[in-house]
Amino acid sequence: MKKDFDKDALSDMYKDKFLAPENEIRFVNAPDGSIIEVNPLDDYFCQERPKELKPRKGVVEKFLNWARAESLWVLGFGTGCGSIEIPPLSTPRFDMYRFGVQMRATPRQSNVFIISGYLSVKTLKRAIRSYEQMPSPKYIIALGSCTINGGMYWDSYNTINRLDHYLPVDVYIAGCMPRPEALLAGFGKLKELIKEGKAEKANEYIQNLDWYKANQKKIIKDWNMPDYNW
Amino acid sequence: MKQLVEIIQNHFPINDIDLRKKSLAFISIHQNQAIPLLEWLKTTHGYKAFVLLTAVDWIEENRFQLTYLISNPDNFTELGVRVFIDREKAEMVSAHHLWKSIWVYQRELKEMFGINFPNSPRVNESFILEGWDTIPPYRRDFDTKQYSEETYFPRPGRSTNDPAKHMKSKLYPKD
Amino acid sequence: MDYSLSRFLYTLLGLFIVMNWGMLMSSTMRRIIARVSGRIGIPWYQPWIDLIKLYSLRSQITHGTMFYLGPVFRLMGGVGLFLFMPMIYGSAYFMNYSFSGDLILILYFQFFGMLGMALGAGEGGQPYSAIGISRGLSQFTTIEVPMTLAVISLAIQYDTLSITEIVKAQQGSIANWTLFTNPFATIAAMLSLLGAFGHSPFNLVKAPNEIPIGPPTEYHGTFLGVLRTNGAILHVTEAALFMNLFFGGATSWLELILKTFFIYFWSVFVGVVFPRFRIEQSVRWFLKWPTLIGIISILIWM
Amino acid sequence: MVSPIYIIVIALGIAFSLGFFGKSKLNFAGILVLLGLLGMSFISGQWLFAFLNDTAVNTLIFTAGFQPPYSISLQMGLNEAVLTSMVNIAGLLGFVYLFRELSEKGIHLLMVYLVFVMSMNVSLMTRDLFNLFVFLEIETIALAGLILLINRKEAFQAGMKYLIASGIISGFLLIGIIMAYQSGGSLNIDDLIRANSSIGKISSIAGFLILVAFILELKPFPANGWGIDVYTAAHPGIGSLVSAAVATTGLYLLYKVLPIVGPQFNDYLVAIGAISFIGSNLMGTRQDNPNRLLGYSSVGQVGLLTLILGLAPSLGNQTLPIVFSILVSHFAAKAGLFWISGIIQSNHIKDWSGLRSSPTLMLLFGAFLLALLGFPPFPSFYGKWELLLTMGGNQQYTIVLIVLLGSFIEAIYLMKWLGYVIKLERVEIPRENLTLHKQMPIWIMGIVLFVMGFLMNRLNNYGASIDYLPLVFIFLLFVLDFLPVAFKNTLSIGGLLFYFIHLWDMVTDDLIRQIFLVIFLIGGILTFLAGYAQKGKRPGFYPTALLMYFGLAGIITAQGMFDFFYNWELMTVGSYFLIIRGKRSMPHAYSYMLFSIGGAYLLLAGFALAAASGAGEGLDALQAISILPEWVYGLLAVGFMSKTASLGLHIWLPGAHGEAESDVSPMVSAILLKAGVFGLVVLFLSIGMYNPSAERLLYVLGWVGALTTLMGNMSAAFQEDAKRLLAYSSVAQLGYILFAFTMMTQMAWLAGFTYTLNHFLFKAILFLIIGAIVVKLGTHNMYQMGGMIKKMPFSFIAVLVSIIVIGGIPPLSGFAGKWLFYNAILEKGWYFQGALIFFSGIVAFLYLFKLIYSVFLGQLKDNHRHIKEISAWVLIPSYLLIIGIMIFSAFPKEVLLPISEAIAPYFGNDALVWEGTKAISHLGYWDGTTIAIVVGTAFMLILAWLIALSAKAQKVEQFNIVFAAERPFRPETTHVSYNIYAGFHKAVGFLVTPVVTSFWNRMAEWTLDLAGWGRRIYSGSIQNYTIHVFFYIVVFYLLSMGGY
Amino acid sequence: MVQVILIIGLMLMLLGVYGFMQSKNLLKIVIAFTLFNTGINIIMVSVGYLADAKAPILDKLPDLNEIPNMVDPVPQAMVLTAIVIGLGVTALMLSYVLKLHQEKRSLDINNFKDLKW
Repeated sequence: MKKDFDKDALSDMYKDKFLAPENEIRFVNAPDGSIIEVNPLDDYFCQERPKELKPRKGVVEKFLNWARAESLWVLGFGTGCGSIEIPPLSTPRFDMYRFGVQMRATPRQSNVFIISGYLSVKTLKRAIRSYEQMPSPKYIIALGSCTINGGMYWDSYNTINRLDHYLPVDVYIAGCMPRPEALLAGFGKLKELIKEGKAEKANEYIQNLDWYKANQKKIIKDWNMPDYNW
Repeated sequence: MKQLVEIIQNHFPINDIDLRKKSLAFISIHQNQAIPLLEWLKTTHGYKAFVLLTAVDWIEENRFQLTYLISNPDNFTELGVRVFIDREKAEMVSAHHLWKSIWVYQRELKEMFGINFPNSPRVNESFILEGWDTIPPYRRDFDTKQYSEETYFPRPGRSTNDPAKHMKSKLYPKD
Repeated sequence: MDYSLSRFLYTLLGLFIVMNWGMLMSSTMRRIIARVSGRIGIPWYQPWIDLIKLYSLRSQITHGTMFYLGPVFRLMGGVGLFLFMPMIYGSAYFMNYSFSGDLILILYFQFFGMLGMALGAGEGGQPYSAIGISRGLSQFTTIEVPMTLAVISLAIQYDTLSITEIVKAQQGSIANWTLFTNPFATIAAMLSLLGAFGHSPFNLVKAPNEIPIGPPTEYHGTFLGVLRTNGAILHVTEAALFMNLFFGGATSWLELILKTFFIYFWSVFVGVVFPRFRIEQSVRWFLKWPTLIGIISILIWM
Repeated sequence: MVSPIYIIVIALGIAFSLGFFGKSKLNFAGILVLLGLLGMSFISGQWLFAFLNDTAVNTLIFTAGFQPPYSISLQMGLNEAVLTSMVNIAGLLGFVYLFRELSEKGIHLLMVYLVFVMSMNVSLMTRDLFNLFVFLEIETIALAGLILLINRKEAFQAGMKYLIASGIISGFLLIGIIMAYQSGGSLNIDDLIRANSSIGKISSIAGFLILVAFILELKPFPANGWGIDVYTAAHPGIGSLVSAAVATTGLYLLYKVLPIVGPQFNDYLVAIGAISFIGSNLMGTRQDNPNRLLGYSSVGQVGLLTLILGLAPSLGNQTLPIVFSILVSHFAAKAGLFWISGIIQSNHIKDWSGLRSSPTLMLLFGAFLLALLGFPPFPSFYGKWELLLTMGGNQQYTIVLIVLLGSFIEAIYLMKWLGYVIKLERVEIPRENLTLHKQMPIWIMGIVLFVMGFLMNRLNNYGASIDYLPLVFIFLLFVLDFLPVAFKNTLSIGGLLFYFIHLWDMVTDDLIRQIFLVIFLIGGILTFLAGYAQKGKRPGFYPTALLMYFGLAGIITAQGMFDFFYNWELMTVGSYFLIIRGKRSMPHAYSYMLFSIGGAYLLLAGFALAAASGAGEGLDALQAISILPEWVYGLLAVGFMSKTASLGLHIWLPGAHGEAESDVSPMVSAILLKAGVFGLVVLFLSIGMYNPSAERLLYVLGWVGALTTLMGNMSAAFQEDAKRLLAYSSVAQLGYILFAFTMMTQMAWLAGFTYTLNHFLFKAILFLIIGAIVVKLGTHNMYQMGGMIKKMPFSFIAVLVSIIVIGGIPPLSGFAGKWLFYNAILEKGWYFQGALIFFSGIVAFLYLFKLIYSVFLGQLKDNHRHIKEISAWVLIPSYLLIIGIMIFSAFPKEVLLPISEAIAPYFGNDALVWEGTKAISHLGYWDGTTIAIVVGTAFMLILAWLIALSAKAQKVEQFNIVFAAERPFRPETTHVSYNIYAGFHKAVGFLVTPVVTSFWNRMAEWTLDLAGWGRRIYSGSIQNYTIHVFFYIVVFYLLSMGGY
Repeated sequence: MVQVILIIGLMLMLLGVYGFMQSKNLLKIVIAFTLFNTGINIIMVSVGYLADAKAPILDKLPDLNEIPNMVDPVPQAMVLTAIVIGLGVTALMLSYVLKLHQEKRSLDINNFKDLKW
């Protein structure tokens, strides 16, 4: 399911109008007296393009999907006002641990990213980075109407309207704000999707990486990072 | 408050005196006199605490209004000093030598209104917006709706209602 | 020097039991913690599921060779500790390879895994890893002080450093346990155990929510799976060490399971009650009361 | 045989005939004087030669055809022959040196010069007291004339002071002489002696006055302001004569008249000498004018000689050889130093760094300073050794203390000076002064010094045990210093290898010595291998390094205390020159040298005390100490501990090792420190297992070792400088070793040897590699490094192996040490020390992690992105050492079993029982081989499993880290390394407050303050100085004669 | 008589000592030194002096009996030498004083303390 996108947008991809001084090519004195060139973006970041990682076949994948569904590790990153709905999940009243949902502090160990509410352009950049750092398979739950169509911030100069133009979303939870129960229901839905093998948005993201990147770069003018954050 | 304003009047040419209540008053002063006035208030009348600096875009009058809100912690009074500056040449003297913390406000105003404060620390760095490259968003000639529609892929089919009208039509469909 | 296949297989079996018991124990403990705070908690099989998921992640990154080797060292630390620890007293099958070294070997083999983990995390280049490791090492220096004193006290008491011999001396009746014959050493060691298991108040090393999770911040997927496997083995083995030294050892798997459970429970119990120490606080704490008790335990036997 | 009377004849004849030369023929006059001096030297030399060949006898020459007492008689005996030769040679060389200056001034000064030399000759030879006085006056007047050689107001003032003071002194001498004549009836010294000894006829006041006059002529501290000023202000060429020739003469005169006054003044002479020796050297510590400093040193040396003269009754017929050995060192060294001073022409010792432009002068300068301090192979070494051993044997411990204290104070300023010359920024010396005739006298004096050292060695009974082969080889390398590094390196390795094979035969039946020989020489070869990575010529490196290695080898093969100490000193000198090569090493090398000298003096004191027990001078005599055994053992132990840098004596080590050159650090750390260990081993083996007199000492040393370990490890954990971290680590490891050896059981000694071997292996690796990395990265600070694992994988593996060994993690050999150690501790019952050691063992992990993480892991820095692996020449020795570690780890039995058998005679053989590869102690068991197999297998299995699971992992770069959704911007700010143990420091940092450092700093401050306060007596006023002289006489009189 | 001479010599000597300890003038110090020397010379002469004895001048072979009646010639010879030497020293001192005076135009010894410590 490849998405169409404007090929011309690609030409803008490598423009970085707001290149930070730290990312500019610099010349430093090596200990042996020679002067060496350092290009931070090339030298300090992996510039590899990610590859699509196909699921396994048959019952093995089904079993693994079951395990993945029962072990959802959520990245502790609250992007908007909806993040206030996440902490109650670990209270006795909701107790998400029952469902195999646990919070993790680092994207490297998380599978689920809850985009909790509106995303300003500035936060979107961080969200993209965190998402890309998560190991595949990974899932996004979009919480609240802001992520669907901008919600009450639909005409804001600094808040995105449609999350799915920037990151692939598995489950939307509508409402402003949805209550924790709705979030739990969302997790239930995500589990279903995973078990059915339909939650392959991570691969979709990689298939349409250029489209996503063009969209992302259209609004994130201060890019200052490699195209894909490993 | 009244006495204070009178005293100020004796020393500085102020106008538009607006006494709100016992502990709050607003005065206006010319751009050139503002910083000396603030300094004078700070050193001689105990207005040591800086509360905020904000701006209003009077696009019709083609000017920005800056309001320095300062406070006297000894008698709990606050004084707003208003300054009007030209919109075309939006520039104001920085006051960071009086209050260190004011540089944050000045940086924000620079970003949001494009009002320049020469020599203020880090005034040219981006503050909330990263990589903003059009006119400052708080200027009233910036059309945020249009910008959002052009930029953020509005979802087709979304309809927006004025809450008051919408509720009225729902609750009292007959009217 | 028994290098026979049967010993190897029995050791593998023991390892398998210990690993699974470790997982079950950790989920049980987490359920207990949940009950304390009024929740239901994770299903008892959650650790296995997590493990399967971790091993089945599709994408992985590595920061370099040492990053790769870190978990190997770490697991080797846990497995090695198991290999050199006599698990079931009197059993011909589950003495593992304890004939190749005594208590000192066990004490020093703990560092094997720690060092590997520290190096692996270090190569990740993640600042929080380094902070976590520096905290862990600082704290570990003093955790071991009361433990050492207790071990010395035991060595004086039993005039041996062989764990099997120590267990042997405690057989017969409960009154023969070190717990009763040498209570001060036991107290010192049990206080040291609080630090060794890294539960609150001594969990500044991983300090969840502060420095994301300390040393393994960059670890994920298979690497994290290896680390978790090791955690399961290590917790049981360390508890078994304390069991052997102070609580009469175990003559059957059931006894081992019960005793290790309660030993581990002790650290969880304290952890639920107390908030987290800062690093200098925990260093000072270990050098104060537990050390004093340890010194007393030696003075008694001198 | 030419009669010595012709010395006078030649001198006076030429002096008078000079009057015939006008200004135009000055050069010819000069040559005539030169010929005259040559003739004088020839006459005395000829006598000396005859005496040495036993072809001459003591001859009295009578003048004027009468016998004494009616005429003046000159005596020419061995003493006179030697001394006149010295004086004439000094005069001759001094004239060569001053040829231009003297000639320019005209014939008068030439005359004066001749008369000056002649007067010294006569006063040495004459046996008539009044004649002595006359020629002393002539000498004074001539010297006062020679001071005018330079036209400066200081010189005039100094000359005036000198004239007045010596006028007063000669006044007293005159009264003394006339009184002696009145009571003794003769002016002939022999008659007077006879009169005094037979009937005690010489009135005591006469004797006193004569004695005090001759003492004052020697410029004793503190009544010597006038003398010091002469040294300061006169031309250095004159200064050298005053210091070398006049002092020599004065001493002999004192010796000559001593019998007249009888033996009752000997104790006072000792006291005067001691005050002079210590006081004057103390004043020297604050001095920065080279001439004045040399003046103080001269007074000090003369004080020492006076002291020895006063000790004559107890020294017996050793007196003169001892005096001569020290005197000739002083003579040659001072003359040489003053002449060098004349070339440099500066008022500050910091300006002497220009000497480096002339390697020969530099070598001689170093030799002169070391000769003054009594280092081998110079003559004074033998003198001091003999003196101290005899004194110790006679139980005159105060003398031992005084001599060592004074020598140490002298070392304070002389070594500071040496450091300045070697390291300070070069101040160019006037090229026009570097003429042949200025340098040649210095060379000759240098040769004299070396030759006399050789002769002294051959003349005394130690000669046989000293191996001159290495010194010749070192000299050869010094001559070949212009060659490129690769050649010299190969030559050095060959030399070491040859010497190793050569010495191996000597130690075949002694495993302990074999071990240390391997560490010293094979270790030396390995560290030399790294030398191939060096570029350029490395001037001076190879001779000094070899000096150290040969010294180390000599320590091992030494049989007696003498050759042990001899080689110990050689090693100290060599290592000093090695350490000071580092860029910022000057203060550290200085403190190293002071601690080493202090330690060496303690050893000397220990040996001296050991001599009191009368068990001979072999090293095995230490086993039979009956008098003050605890002191002997304590002094020796502390002396050795100054080399092993135990707590309290460690402050030199971090700087010295940390700032040394990259391949010097492993030499001094992995190898040199073992010298102290070897000393301790020898000492403890002598003490024996059950020695009640050393029990308390060993207990204390055990605690010192344990505390050293803790301190070293803690300090290492808080270091930011990689090499300093390793240096502190060495301190700690040596603490372990000391602790192990003090336990005195077989198990503990096994642990000690294991630690010694391990420390040699891993510290050499670490210092080699870290040193090379430091050079490569251009920084010492670990927080400026990082990420090197990607650039230097081989180095990383080597360092990793080393730190596993240090940490004692199984299965590598470090654990063998730990296991033996704790078994030993538990057996010995030193539980709390053991707990402390265990604690510090874990603290070690802090610095180990910091080292490997900060350097190799973490973030690679901008400027290191193109760094390559370090030189293969560094990696080769490192990997050879790693092979050693691996063999030791896998087959511990093959190493431990022979050692335990070797030490079994001393401690019994019940520590370990071996069952196959399994070692069983009383307490536990350990099977290194099995552990290695088990761990290796399991490790491989796990690795295979992980590789099978995650082979496809994407390799990422250093900034691809989770960073709280942000990204790092600079590697510098992302690399967490600086002060990472801040929390730990907050909790227990008080343990590493530099108490010891501030203690020694305080001591140094106080010493300098004392010197600064004391030297206020030199107010510069003539009157004050005369008052000093009077006061000196009065106090001396009251003390000696007044019955007080 | 001998004692008187001895005492005079001693007095002179002490006077000299006092002189160069007290005086600040270089010339006076030199004079004091000469006094000191003279005193010593007188003492020396007095040592060899015998009352009512002959001068030790031999113009013929001496009668053995006369020898005890002769004044001891040795001290006198010594005094002669000492005087010569003293003269030399004094002369040298004076030349030094001259040099010093040329240098600083002063004879006060407190001006000549350039060398110290």
